Amino acid sequence: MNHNFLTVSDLTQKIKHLLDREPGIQNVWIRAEISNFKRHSRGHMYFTLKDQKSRVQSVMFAGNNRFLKFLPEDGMRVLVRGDISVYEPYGQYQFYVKEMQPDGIGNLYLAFEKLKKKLEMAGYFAKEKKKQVPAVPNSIAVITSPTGAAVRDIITTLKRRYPLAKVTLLPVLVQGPDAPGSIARAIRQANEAGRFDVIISGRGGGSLEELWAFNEEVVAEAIFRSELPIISAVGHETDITISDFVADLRAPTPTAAAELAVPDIKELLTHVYERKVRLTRAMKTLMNQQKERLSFLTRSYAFRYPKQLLEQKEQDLDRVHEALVRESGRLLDKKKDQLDRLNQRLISLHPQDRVRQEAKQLSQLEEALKRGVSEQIKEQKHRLSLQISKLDVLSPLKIMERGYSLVYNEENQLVKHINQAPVHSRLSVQLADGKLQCEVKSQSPGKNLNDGGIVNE
Amino acid sequence: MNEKEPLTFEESMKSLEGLVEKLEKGDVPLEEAISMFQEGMKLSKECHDRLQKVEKQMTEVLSEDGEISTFQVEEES
Amino acid sequence: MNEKEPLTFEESMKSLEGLVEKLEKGDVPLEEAISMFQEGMKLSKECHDRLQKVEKQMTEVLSEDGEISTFQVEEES
Amino acid sequence: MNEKEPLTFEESMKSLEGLVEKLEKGDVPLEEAISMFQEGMKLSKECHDRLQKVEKQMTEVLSEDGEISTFQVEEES
Amino acid sequence: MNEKEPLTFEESMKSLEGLVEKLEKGDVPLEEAISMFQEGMKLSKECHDRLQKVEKQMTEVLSEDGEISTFQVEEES
Amino acid sequence: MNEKEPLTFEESMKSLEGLVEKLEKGDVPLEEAISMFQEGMKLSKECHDRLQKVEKQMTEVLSEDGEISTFQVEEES
Amino acid sequence: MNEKEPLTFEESMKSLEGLVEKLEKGDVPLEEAISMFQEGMKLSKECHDRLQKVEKQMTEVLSEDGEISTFQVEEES
Repeated sequence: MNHNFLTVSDLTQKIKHLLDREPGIQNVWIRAEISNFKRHSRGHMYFTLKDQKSRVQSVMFAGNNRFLKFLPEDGMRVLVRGDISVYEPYGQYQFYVKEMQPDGIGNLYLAFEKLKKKLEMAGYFAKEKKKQVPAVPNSIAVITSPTGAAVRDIITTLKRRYPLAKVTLLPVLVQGPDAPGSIARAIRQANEAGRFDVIISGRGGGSLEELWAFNEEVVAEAIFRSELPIISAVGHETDITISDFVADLRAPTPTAAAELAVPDIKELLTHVYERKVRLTRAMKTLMNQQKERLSFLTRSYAFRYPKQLLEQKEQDLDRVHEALVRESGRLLDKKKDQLDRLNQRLISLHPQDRVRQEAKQLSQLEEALKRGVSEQIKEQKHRLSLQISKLDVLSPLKIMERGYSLVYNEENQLVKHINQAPVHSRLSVQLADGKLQCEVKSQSPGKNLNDGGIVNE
Repeated sequence: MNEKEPLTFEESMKSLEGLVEKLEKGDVPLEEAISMFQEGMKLSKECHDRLQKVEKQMTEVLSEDGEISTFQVEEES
Repeated sequence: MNEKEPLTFEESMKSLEGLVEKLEKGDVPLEEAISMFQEGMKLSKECHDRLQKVEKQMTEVLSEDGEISTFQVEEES
Repeated sequence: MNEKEPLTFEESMKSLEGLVEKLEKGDVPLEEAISMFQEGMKLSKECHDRLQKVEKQMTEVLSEDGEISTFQVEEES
Repeated sequence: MNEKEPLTFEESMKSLEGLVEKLEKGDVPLEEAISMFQEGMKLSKECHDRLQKVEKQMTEVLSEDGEISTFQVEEES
Repeated sequence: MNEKEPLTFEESMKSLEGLVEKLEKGDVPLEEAISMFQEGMKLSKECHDRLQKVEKQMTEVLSEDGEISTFQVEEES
Repeated sequence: MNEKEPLTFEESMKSLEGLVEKLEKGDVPLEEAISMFQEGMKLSKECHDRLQKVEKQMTEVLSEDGEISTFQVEEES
């Protein structure tokens, strides 16, 4: 026998693949009743889905059941959506639930969705309609059942966190047919009371039916109309009601609602202290900055050494003053020098030499003049004396000195003939050394000089 | 600041916060700064005092017909 | 300077700063320089006095508040 | 020179320097030179007096203002 | 020469120089030369007197200022 | 000879010189010669007088001007 | 001989010299010779007189001028 044997694992694998690929059994809705419900400590839910004829093992992992708005329980009829697959260790097919809604109360669901849609359309959930919940309320209205954990949780939390707040309970019915009206009235009453800052409304956990009052339109309406901000806290984390949508703030639990409503007084004190510290630090910083700035300014060079400015100027003045005196003196000296030089040149031009020279020339000329004249005179004298001496030599008197004489008649004619000298006429006889005046006594003609004839007086 | 209507704690805190922020920005004139500091410290004291003034407030019950009574919280059993 | 409205600390500081800058540039006429120096000394003193006053005010406020004094010591250590 | 507005120290110094420069050039007529010298000496004296005045002012400022000095010393320690 | 406006030192010096130059050329008639020489001596004396006057003025100005005289002596030593 | 414009010293000297030259040539008639001599002597006297005058002027300049001489002496020492 | 215009010294001398020459020739009749001699003697006297006159004139001129001589003596000493 040569069969190919599959291992169990192989078989199981093949079956799993077959199932996983079968579209009719993937992502399907099933209507069933829950039995054998168990919630594992880690959050996963294990249960059996059954009807009159069959049952199937089911699991809803924590990741999926986290958002359930109700807690499944045995006998509950539900609508589930999910996939079929094989749990290999047991070779068992299982239904893996992704989403679960209560069946039977399916009507409630429809109503919920319808109202939600309607109110949403009407703008009840609009963010801009949300009122600001005061950070530190003085007076808080708590609208819930006076009994049960919820009221206790809320009040103790409020007192613990912020003992200064005044807490007023407005007891209401939180389930049953009268609950919606009761809640809505209390909301209106709290508004009318005019002394509250904020309202906390809600209740503890319960089934969908138990929480239903908070899905009623009257409650939604009252919340929406409320002047006071409302913190809604219905059931547990997973329970979301219409009230939660309409409310200004939603808290997952009543305790959380109280925590949202009031600040922790210790935190506030810390907060105040912190502001004080920051305030002081900022002020100190500012002061230090200004001090530093001032000190920087007062330490600045110009401020610390104003004298240097002055000293600089002193020095400048000394320099210029000195230059003034020096240059003035120098200028004066220069002028003096110029004058000295000119003066010396002038002195050297003293005309005394020239006067002397002229005087000398003058005296020479004068000498020459005198000499010229006197020489001429001398020369003429000489010339004259020469003529005179010559004349002297030639003088006819020399002949007469030899005994000749010249006889002149009265007519002063030289008497050459006797008839020139009649008797008794007077004659003048010129001798060499003088004249004789004679009278003719007689004439004796015819006789030569040899006869003698001269008659003396 | 209006003296007639005392500030709420929140308003005081807000003022305080505003002062702190302004001061921290640092461009506040000195005289203004010290005023702000004084004002801030005053506010801070006010806030602190308010928080410290613990008057045990009784929880009241306001019944539907307007009656007020005290409410005793059930101690957790 | 208008005597009616005294300068704020910042204005004084700004004036002082202006004077110091001008003086440090060094081309200030002598007479102006000495005036500026005098003015500067005056301003410096004013600023100093104001700072001291403010510091005193601050110290007073802080000493009224025991809490912060402790804090202050811590800050500075 | 306009008598209404007396010259500043710097203006006087400038005038003085101008005179010295002219004198240095050396081609100044004698009578003008002595006038310039006299004028220069006058200016020099003016400058000197101003400097002394300023020095006095400064000394006064510094001594009358012991506080500022102290303040400065504090700052510097 | 116009008696109304006396010559400046420089004009006198120039005249003197002119006279000296003419005399140095040597072709000046004697009588003119002596007049020029006399005039030259007069001018020279005038110039000298002026210089002495100016020097005296300068000395006076300098001695008016005790400090300055000292300075001068220092300068020349 | 024009009496209106008296001869200069140099002209007189020149005339004198002319006379002397003519005389020295010797062909001057006696009567003319004596006239020339007389004229020459007159010129000579004139020149002489002028020189004396000039010399006196010169002396005056120097003596009346003791100061200048002194000044010169100082300068040259 | 024209009496109106007296002969100059030179003319007289020339005449004299002419007479002397003629006389020296010796062929002059005695009477003429005597006349000539007498004429010569006259001329001679005239010339002599003139010379004397001129000499006197010179002496006069020179004696008028004692000063000049003195001056000249000084110069040459």
